[in-house]
Amino acid sequence: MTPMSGYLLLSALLFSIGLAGALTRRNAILVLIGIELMLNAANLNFIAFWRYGPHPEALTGIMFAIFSISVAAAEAAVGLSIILAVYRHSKTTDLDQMNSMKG
Amino acid sequence: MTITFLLLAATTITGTAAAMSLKNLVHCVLALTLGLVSLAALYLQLGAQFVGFTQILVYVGAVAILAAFAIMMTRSAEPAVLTGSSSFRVSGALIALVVFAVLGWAVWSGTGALAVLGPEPEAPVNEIGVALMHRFVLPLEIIGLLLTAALIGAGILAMDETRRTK
Amino acid sequence: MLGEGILKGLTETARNFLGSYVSKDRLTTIQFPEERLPQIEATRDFPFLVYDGTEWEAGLRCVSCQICEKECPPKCIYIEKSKDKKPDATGKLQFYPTTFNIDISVCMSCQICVEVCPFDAIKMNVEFEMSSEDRFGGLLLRKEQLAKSNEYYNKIHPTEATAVDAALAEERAKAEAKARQTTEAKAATPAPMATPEAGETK
Amino acid sequence: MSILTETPIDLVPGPSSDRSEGQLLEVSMGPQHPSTHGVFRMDVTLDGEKVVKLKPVFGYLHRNHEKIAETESYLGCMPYTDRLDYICSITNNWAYALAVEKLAGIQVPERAEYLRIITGELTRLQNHAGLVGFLMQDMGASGTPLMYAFREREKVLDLFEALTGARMMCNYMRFGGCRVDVPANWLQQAQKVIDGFPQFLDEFENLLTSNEILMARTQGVGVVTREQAINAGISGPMARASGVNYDLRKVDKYGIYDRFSFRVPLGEHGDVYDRYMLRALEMRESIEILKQAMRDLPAGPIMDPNTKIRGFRPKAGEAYGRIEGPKGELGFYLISDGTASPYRYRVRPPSLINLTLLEDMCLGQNVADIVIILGSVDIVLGEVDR
Amino acid sequence: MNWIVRNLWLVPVLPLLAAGISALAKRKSRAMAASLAIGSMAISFLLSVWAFAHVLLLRSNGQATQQVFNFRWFQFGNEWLSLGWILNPLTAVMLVMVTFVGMLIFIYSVGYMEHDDNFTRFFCFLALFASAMLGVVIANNLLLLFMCWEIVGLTSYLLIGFWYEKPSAAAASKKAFITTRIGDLPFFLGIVWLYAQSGTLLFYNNGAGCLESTSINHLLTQPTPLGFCSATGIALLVFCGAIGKSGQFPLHVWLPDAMEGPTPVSALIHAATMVAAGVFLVARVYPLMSAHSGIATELTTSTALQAVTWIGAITALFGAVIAVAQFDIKRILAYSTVSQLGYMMMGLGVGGVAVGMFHLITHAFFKSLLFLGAGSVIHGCSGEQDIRRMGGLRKLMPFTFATYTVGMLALCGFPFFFSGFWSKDEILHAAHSWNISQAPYYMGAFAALLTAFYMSRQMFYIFGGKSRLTESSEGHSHSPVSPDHSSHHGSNSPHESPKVMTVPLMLLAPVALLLGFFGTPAWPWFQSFLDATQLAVDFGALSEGSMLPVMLSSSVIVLLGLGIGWWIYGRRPIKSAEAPDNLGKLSPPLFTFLGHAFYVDALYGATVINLNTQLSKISDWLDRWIWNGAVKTVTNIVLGLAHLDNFLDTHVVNSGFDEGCQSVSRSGQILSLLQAGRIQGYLKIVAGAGIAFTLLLLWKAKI
Amino acid sequence: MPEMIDQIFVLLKHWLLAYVPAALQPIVSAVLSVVPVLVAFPLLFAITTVLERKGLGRMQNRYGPNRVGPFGILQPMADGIKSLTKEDIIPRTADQVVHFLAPVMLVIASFVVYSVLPIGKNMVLANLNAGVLFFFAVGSMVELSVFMAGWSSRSKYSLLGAMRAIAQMISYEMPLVLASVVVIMAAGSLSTVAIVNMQAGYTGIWPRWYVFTPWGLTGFVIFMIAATAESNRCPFDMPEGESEIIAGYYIEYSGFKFALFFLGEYLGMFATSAMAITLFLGGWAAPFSFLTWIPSYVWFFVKLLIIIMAFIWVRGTLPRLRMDQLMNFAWKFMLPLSIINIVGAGVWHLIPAGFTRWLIDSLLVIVSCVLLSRGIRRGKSFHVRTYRFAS
Repeated sequence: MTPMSGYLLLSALLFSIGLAGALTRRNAILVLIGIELMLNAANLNFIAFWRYGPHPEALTGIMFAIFSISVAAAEAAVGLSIILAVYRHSKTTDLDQMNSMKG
Repeated sequence: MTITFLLLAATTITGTAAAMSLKNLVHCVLALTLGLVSLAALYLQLGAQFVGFTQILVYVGAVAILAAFAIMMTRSAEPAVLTGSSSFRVSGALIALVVFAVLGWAVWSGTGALAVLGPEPEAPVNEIGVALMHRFVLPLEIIGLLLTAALIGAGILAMDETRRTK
Repeated sequence: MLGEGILKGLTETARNFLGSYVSKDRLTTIQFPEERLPQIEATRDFPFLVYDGTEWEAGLRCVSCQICEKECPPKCIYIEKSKDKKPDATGKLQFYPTTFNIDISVCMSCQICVEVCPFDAIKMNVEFEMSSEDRFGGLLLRKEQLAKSNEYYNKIHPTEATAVDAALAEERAKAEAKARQTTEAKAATPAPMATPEAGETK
Repeated sequence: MSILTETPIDLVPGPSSDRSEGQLLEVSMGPQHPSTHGVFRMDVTLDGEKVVKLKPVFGYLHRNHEKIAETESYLGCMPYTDRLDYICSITNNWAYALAVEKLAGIQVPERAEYLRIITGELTRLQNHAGLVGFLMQDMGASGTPLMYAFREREKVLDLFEALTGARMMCNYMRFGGCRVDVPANWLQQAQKVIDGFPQFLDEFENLLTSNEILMARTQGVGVVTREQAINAGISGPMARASGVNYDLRKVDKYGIYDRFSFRVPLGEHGDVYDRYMLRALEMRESIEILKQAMRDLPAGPIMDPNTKIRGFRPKAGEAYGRIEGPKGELGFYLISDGTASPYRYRVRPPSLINLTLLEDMCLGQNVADIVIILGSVDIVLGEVDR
Repeated sequence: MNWIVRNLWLVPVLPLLAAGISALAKRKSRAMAASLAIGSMAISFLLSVWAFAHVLLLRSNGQATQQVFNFRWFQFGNEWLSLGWILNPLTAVMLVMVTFVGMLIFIYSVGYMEHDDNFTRFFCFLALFASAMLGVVIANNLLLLFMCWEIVGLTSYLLIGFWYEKPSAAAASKKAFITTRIGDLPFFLGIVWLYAQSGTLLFYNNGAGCLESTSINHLLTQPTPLGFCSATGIALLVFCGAIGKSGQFPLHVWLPDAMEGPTPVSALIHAATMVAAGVFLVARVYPLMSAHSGIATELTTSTALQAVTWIGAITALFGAVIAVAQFDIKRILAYSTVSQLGYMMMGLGVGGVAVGMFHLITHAFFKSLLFLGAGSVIHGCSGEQDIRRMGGLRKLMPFTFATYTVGMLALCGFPFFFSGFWSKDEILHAAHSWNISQAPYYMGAFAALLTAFYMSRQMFYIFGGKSRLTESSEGHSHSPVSPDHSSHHGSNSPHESPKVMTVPLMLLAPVALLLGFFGTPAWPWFQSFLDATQLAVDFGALSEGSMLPVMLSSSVIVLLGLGIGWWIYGRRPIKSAEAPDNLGKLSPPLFTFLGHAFYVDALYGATVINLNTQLSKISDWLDRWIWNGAVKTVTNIVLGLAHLDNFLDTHVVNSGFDEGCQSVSRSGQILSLLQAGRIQGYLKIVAGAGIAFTLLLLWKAKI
Repeated sequence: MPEMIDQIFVLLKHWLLAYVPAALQPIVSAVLSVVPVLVAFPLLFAITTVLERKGLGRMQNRYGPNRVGPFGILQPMADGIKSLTKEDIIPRTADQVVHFLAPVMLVIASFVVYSVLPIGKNMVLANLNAGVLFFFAVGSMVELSVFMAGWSSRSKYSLLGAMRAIAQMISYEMPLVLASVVVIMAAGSLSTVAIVNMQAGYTGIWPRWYVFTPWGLTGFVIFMIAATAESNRCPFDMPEGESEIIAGYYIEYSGFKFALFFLGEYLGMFATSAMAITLFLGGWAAPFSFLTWIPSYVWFFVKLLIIIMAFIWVRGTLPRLRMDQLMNFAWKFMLPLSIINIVGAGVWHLIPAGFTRWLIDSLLVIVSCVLLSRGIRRGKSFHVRTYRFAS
């Protein structure tokens, strides 16, 4: 049986990948995707802790994951529309060029 | 470590790593989908059927498509705009590495207590529903509010500006 | 109520669906190689040359006057007039076409050649299964392919052919009578070449 | 950019324009496209799915028709007119014959006039039926209305074949009359077809006219206002759909149209639905005309005996003959210098002139609307390009 | 439990639905909005009548007349927040009153607002208001009550500022909103305190509610640092809310200004229902208000009730005095309302729930009658509101005159036949026999005199004499937007209002006339109904104790007031609009002083607002001179040091440190990258912080 | 005996499994379950293509295919051979890998969906706890493959088609899911098997299917309309709208990949129809109690074929909507109606059985239907016009 540390390590790796992507990519969409990945890593943790925790019947981990997924969906929707709005203004999705607050 | 877990972990990591490193944005989104689907499979393996399916529904059905749409609409996938990494390439990767090292160390040194796997827990859908309607009704309503706000906000943001000002 | 028109349309298609099994009037398809439409007499597609008698080469009514060649709008007829004269079906000496080609890949079946022919020598065929693998030669009809007997003409366009035959016979009779007259009158002048105009024979 | 549009959209994305040029998509519809009704191309600039610019490109089917005519005899031009609007060859013949008759001052016998009207109105029937079928096909109706239309059109074409020998390239009219008289039984057959047609129209309208999807798709789409229609010289059902009361059968009363009682339906909105409905209504009126013509058909010759087939040389002069074709005003302008060929030969093709408003109709509409707008104009590329 | 008890929520929810639907409706759908609002109110009215009948039935069966329905709303922590509604005589009476008056006013509004562009919006607000008010009435939970209370405040704000394009209306709405909020803040504190003390906000919950004896007793034993028990403290805080909403003395200033709203609004909100909400609130929490500290006997009055009484008495007198010197028809009524609300409060304080509520109910009817009459007058006079420019309307508007007279006599408390007499007399009687002080009685009596006087003054101004409208139409310029104005009528001459406006008047008039007989001392049905005591017809009660003297004296007072009014205003017709007021001639300064409402607004302007301004100025001054000066001083010192440093740098250690400086500036540049305006840079910092945090946690865990 | 025939496939499987060593049994069992599905539905696809062409032909007064085999029933085979042997053209600028993966993924996703559909009594591949959710989750993968196809072809038409398809699928997924919520409410389970079992049983001879309730009927109609849009069938076939954007997202596909798309489309249509049957039409249950002797799987396929016929019928009749109208219809009619329907279902469960709840529920649905249909008409106000004639 897989020990919990396996899931946690996977989650840590996922988190780091997401972080690396969010830090290194220039495209705003990809940064957003990186953040989504980090959220997913957290979700994996929730599920793993729920499964391995002492009270799986309480469903708290699952609930947390469900809420987190909904928040992620909302975040993606708003984030992507912001990117679209910014793109309409500055004609770029490149974060390196998106450094002005002016329209 | 079961083989299934290893396989799924491998696809997850491959998919997400590819999503974060490929040049073509559409490929990134497709790789991301792969990673997220295998993550959903991991949830299934952990006995969280509902979450797994929700993961697929939300991430593949909505987030990935949305991202693809955004890519299309911002023309980020055209060869001329294919973007590489930002100027933070090295430092970012380094920081991520350090984060992983620290987290890994933390995991490695601190999960002895919970390493025992209990019996397969029951998480039937109705119980999730019941819990949502009773214990978690306040968060549920807040999430509902948040989603509504996000929906409206996204709509307004994405609306054509000329139309918005009219 | 929304959807009323759609329901009406659905009924209509259902009626046609069932009707196609019942009514011959609805299901008009002809399954071609097995079934064929009855021949319509007026049908035309490409020209052919009429000959009288059995010998196609000898019986060709065409005298190589080249009117059709000139009048053909897309210029798909090519005629080489003979240097000599040969007797036609009636035995009169006539020029004849040494070459008579119709490029039916150019021909547009307008039947103007038929209309302008003073000799009823060129008529419209009904043959339409003419597919050929030879892109150029296969659609260039030569004299021997074009020549069809008067019986064939009678078969495909009976009404028209009867009228033409009658007109020709009358004309011939008139010509013979005239010839007889001339011989009787012993004017001893050779018969003039041109026969009277026979354009609008109908 | 069309001249007739009053407020042109700024298409050149300059610094002043806040329009994001990145969003515009240029799509070439045609020449190989299932619903351009032939080889026709539209360079469409889209904002999302909205048309911001449309440039019609034609000429793919140009055959030098007018130039060739200058080397042909007058009779030799006749089969070429068949190929202008190959759906309705008989009316093309008629217009050309009318022009030559005017040029040469030829009288047409009564029976021939009746035959011309019978065949001409039959042509109108099959043209309109086919057009509506095609329009529905453009709207994505899986071919059902088209098949019904073709079923009926087939009956008319059978009549044409029995009369003229060809289904589409009839080459039927001659200067001073018609080429052949009706064969035996033809009139009875024609009566049967004409009597059966209203039933088909009822079915057709049952299927289509009140269909919500059709109404939603066509009403308010591709509007041509009355002024636009007049200014652009639009004619035929399209002009009448915009409310222009202009029907040459009433205006010119060419042939013997003044002997028949029929009505001219007029639209109000000038949109695609009006154009569709106008055709449906005109078919019913045509049936009325046909019934009267069949009833009154006199006996007599079908050709002016004085007209020569060969060596036809009208005296020098010029003439313009026009008829109300199914698509609109079809006119032929001829200048004769006394030789056997026309000196100048010019066609006024309704398809081309009705097409001039295409961009004005399409601007601001959807991609899907372009197709039905084009379909509702009723063009035949053979006539547009000549 | 009966169906009506379980489904009492329908009463407020129906108007709410109507409001919601008409909020979504288009501006054009006037008929729909009006019919929705009126229809919902009609259904609510029927339901209310049903509820009333149900209570009556229970009473006749001798069962407990108080029924509550509670349910759990949601959970936070281990606590459940429960909501609920209550049906008792108080609720039933209020429901019937609110829905009936509300419905009539809705109908009236159809005529009154006929030409307004925002008709739909108006009905949406009205329905929302009615819904909230009914919510206040049925609430069995202080929090629910408070929520509805706030919606009531909001709709009041919206409706006062309905003609928001008029600056005065906008200002009035803001004023109303802010003033009532001042009262609501202590109210809310009281709620919080109550919840902290008793752990529930349900009024009645089978013995566990906060108004039931266990809770009250608990509250009484909780001392506060200030000496009184927490029950008193809470009661006073809650009363603050009532002060704000009911326009009691210090916070009454908004109510006259609120007359900027459309007249139906004034009638509905600022006469009949909303302002009564404060009174109702006090009645609702009466157990809390009247809670005695420990050993006190039944007869002693609690501190809270004393406060209520005094405030009420002061307000009653105060409002009446001001009303004497007003010229705006609606302002007179507004100050009269203030005064009558004071009466009600006083009644509550001295006599208990039934006394105050009886006056509330009667007042609701005759005051809405008066307001609607006033609206009709204004409508008839094409928007004119100044009574000096009216006159002679008796002939021109007979229906309005008749009904207005009924309302006026009811308000004055004309003896025996008008409802106001009985209800006011009740209060005066209770005040007379109050055991703390006789002062409220005398204040009340004097206020009654003034009431009769100013009402007769108003009557003579409006209906007596000849019309003075036309002469003023040129000389006097109105506000440009002409709110209550129906310019469509073309002619400027006064005229009777349409049926849709007069019919409600005619419906209200008999009620205003007859309602008093439900609560005469001889047959105190109303009182017994509210107090759940046995009812007996006892004409002897009329002559009992001080009853008869009080009654007679108040009758005399009323007649005296009317007489004075006639003497001053009715004897000779008022000649012209510009002529000085007859009373004003006696003592112009005093009259002006009264005309400006004791300059309370100016006082507030001079004190609270001025204080605020001054404080801001002081803060500004402090900011500008002290802190900034200090900063500047430090800056200057630093600058001086920098100059010194610069000098040392350039001249003393010239080239030696150049290299060092450059490296410092380079590192500064690198540091500035932290603020490069790039998300990823910040993300990096977050990640670094995350690393540090995790490490810290791990390190802690290790130790 | 009917029992035996009904369960014959199940028994057969168990009988076969008995001959397999225990260690291999799970795998063999899976194979034995999956293979019939993999065979049956492509076979149904073949039948449907010929059925559709013949049906359409008859509606249009034609014969339809009748040359290959008797009555043309071998036509699909000929089509298959043709598409297999045709040249597989990949545009030069296309993204080769994605271009290849798109149809494959479409077909795989379409097949995976069948694992939760009960084909007969005891005949379901996986009785998942959250089966309906699984269905919709996997169904959403289709959108991704459509996007892949449209994007990788690098053609403007295919991109337009893909955008249309995705927008349409996302919009119609909501009414689709919301329409099935009423059933989930009634059955109290997300498991397809449980839902079918809830509908088993008869009142008299009449079945207790959900479609025979006002909310069930509304839900069924909404579900079917949304399913039509989901599977890009006429009149919602904008994504492939051949007269406008030629063939939409698969314009650049040819040969076998095109056939795969075709297969995927049809499999998706079967799957949604089968889901409609499961949710509303009692799954494999017989329509009358006296017909239960006919095996369950037969009933399932009969119902499926009937629904397919309806699809064909609609396709033969209606023209296509426009994109904005389609979206309007989804957001302004279908979505509110399905939400109202959920409310209606809730009301239904609150009111005790009887005539009242029928009345209330039907009224709710009808009134909202009428109001909403007025709503989508408003502003446009299209109607049949009358025309004047020139004097």
